[in-house]
Amino acid sequence: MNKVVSIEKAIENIHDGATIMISGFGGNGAPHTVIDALVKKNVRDITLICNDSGTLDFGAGRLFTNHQVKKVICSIIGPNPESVKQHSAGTLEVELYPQGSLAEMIRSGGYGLGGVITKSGLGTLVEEGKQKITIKGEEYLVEEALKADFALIYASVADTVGNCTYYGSAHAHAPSMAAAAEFTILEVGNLVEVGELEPQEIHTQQVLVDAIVLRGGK
Amino acid sequence: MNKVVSIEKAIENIHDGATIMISGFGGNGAPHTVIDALVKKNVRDITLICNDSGTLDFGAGRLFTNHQVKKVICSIIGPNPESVKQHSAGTLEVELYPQGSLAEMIRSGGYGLGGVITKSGLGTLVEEGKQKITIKGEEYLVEEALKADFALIYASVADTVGNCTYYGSAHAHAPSMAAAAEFTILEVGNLVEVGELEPQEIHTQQVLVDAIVLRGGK
Amino acid sequence: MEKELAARFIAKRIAGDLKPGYLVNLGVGLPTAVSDYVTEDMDVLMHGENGVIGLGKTAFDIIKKTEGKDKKLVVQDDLVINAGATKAGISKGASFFDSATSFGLIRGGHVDVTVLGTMEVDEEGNIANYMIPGKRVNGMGGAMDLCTGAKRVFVATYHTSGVSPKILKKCRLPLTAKYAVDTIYTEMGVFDVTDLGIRVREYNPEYTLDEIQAATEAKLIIDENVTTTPTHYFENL
Amino acid sequence: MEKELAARFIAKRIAGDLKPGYLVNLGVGLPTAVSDYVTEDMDVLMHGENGVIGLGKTAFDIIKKTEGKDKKLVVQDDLVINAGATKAGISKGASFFDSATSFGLIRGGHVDVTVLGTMEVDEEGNIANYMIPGKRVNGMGGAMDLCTGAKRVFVATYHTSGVSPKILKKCRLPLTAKYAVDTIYTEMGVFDVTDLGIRVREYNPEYTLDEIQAATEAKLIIDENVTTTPTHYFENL
Repeated sequence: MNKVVSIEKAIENIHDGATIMISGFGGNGAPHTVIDALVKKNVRDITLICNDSGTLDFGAGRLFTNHQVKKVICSIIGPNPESVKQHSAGTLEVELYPQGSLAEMIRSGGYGLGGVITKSGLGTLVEEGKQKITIKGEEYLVEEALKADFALIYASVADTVGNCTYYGSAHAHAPSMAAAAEFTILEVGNLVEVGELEPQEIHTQQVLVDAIVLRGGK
Repeated sequence: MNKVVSIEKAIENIHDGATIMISGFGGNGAPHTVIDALVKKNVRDITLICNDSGTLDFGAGRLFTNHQVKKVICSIIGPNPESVKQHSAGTLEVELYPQGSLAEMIRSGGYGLGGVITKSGLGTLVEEGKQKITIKGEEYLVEEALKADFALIYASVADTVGNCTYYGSAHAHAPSMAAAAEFTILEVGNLVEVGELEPQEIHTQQVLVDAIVLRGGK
Repeated sequence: MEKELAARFIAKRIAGDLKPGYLVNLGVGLPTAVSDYVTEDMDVLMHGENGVIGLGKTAFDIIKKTEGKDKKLVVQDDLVINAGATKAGISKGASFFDSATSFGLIRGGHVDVTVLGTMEVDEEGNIANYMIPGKRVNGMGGAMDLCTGAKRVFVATYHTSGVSPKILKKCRLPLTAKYAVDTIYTEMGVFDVTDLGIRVREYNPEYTLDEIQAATEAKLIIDENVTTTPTHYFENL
Repeated sequence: MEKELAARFIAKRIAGDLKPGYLVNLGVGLPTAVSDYVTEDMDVLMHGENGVIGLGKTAFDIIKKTEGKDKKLVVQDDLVINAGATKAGISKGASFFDSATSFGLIRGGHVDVTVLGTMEVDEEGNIANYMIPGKRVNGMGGAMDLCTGAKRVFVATYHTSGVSPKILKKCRLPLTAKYAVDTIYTEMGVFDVTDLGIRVREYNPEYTLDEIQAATEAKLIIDENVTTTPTHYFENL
């Protein structure tokens, strides 16, 4: 099933108020073409789940600059002054998690687990209001699974059905996000034919991808 | 750090009573050379963690035939009549888990998580005596993380520091086991030089591997 | 219906309900035969819980296939097997992954259909297919995860054990999963588990609805939408 | 000690405690400089929590490197960055992986050393390095996982804020982690967090032990094993 579509077609169902996961780390490895289109479409009131709020003009950060984000769930907002400012002004809700917990919370959402049993955040503000559990005499914090309506991810290379391979720092949360969303849009640098990727070099399986767009929107 | 050693050296610290994880699925993708050596060394009273008890003469199953296993933690014992017989006779303790829970329990042990929050096994005998947890109004079972003294895994290709790539059905629980054990022995089909594997095709990272032996023991 | 023919009929009938793009996991035994009726143009993908998407029907020489590109991966005994540990081939676009990922796909609802055999199934959709107390212990393997996680659970089974019904009011054997089964396929017909009980969707006209109810412990819901199984499912078995 | 020199001295001193085979994660800021003193023959691997083992010191053209073998992977802007989002190189034997794996390695105790900067650290090994209430919010990033999961937590910090001590009896800022820190490296010396409190392992002879205690809120344990920092750590900074 060839899933390559135009960027307009890919994002046509992304609606105001949607919960959206966007891949990338400090903007690196983010689906820049899809983000461009999201800015242009001006989808509002987004609940954004991402590693960090990027920077002003790179990665998911651009959605803050354009005031499209209502709430962000991530581990760092510092490097994007716009997200910090909106948070201080009370117009942006921010939920911060330890990055490793965030990674597992997204994976849990995608992989049918209810949450994460971790020590990260124990004895800190992070544990406030959360369940704890004792296993073999040791205390752990329970962090709940995250899911989304849409995942927007990027991979260096993919075939036309959505099998893909990440490269360098573009990997990050992308495979877990692809699993955790109802509808996953994969932006790809180089598109290849089915069969060109060897079975053991595929990082995210075709069944997790719903639409494919080309970087640059060609 | 070149980790390639003789099979004798690799297993020299495996002692009676050790908890050992062995990779493979129905014996396929198991570290047959290391198992050979373990049978020859006749290590006793092993607590074995594996996908299944293999068959009489293939994979981890051979350790049952040689009466080396005190307890097995796995998801299937049916295809190995010796493990079934020893269990019936009361000489082999058996702890069975849903295969997906087992996979996450091993991964949790390796990745510093206390356990797994899953629905698999709810409402069945599997839930007996275990903790449950409610998240967003839904009930889940808590399965505890598994760790081991040794992991014996197999990969098709590895470099001399232990970066490796699995192929076909040999993947299974191997990457999680490598992380969950104090000491991991990697049996490899084809050994290559460091740098021959591309960074994005490495499935298990060198830091998880302590010793490397060649298939066939050459 | 003669037993072997029944098995083939059930398999073919299930294959008819697989839609393009579906990721399908087939249990061992009766369900495995479903793949005989899955053709390439159906665009259905087979999942092996041991870490494969795109299991092929026939075993082709996977080793030979990779010799060209990735010589270093050619190891004599590295094979692709299915969940029944039998040598298997792969289709174009196949991928390999580890068990944690494989069961993540299962629990996460990314497997569209799992087809499982059973000893018992009941009107609440409970299923018991992994153990008989006091008998030889086997282990549940991936069945509990599949029943809990797959989007649709199809049961492929002979309608009775030969001695007694398998479709019960309430399972008596230890359960594999609760409220799991969506549809039951037998040689007598197709039965959907609904909130009100088990509804006959269609039946094999070799049997009367009375005969089918008599072979079933659960009370069947038979309404005006019931049809007979289309004749093409009885052909070329 | 002048501030910039102090930073280089601290970095060099920490590098001296890294053993062959160690997997090391360097935080942003002061800790990053440690890599300047890690030479290839030390056989130390650098971990980037964004999914890299084998981060290199200098940015070489990773794209060019892969052009030979895997043309299809050459995408103009696919880079390797470090956790500070700066372009980085990789060393031989490097591997890439996703965040779930990366933090699995961290929480699972597979990272031998994490080097972190801090605002406060106390005699119980508590550390506070991610937020000041009422000030600009940043986020904890990977610091909590690193403090909780890494085998050894090394703190690299100036001994005082310039105004007040950073090594306290009890942290006053919100904690990043409890009971986490193993050793504190400052321009004044090396301080191990023990069950009895903070023990001076060695000190910079530019300062007296009295001066060091005066700059420290926590009561320091000074025993007969205390030494001065070897002179080679002050050379070639």
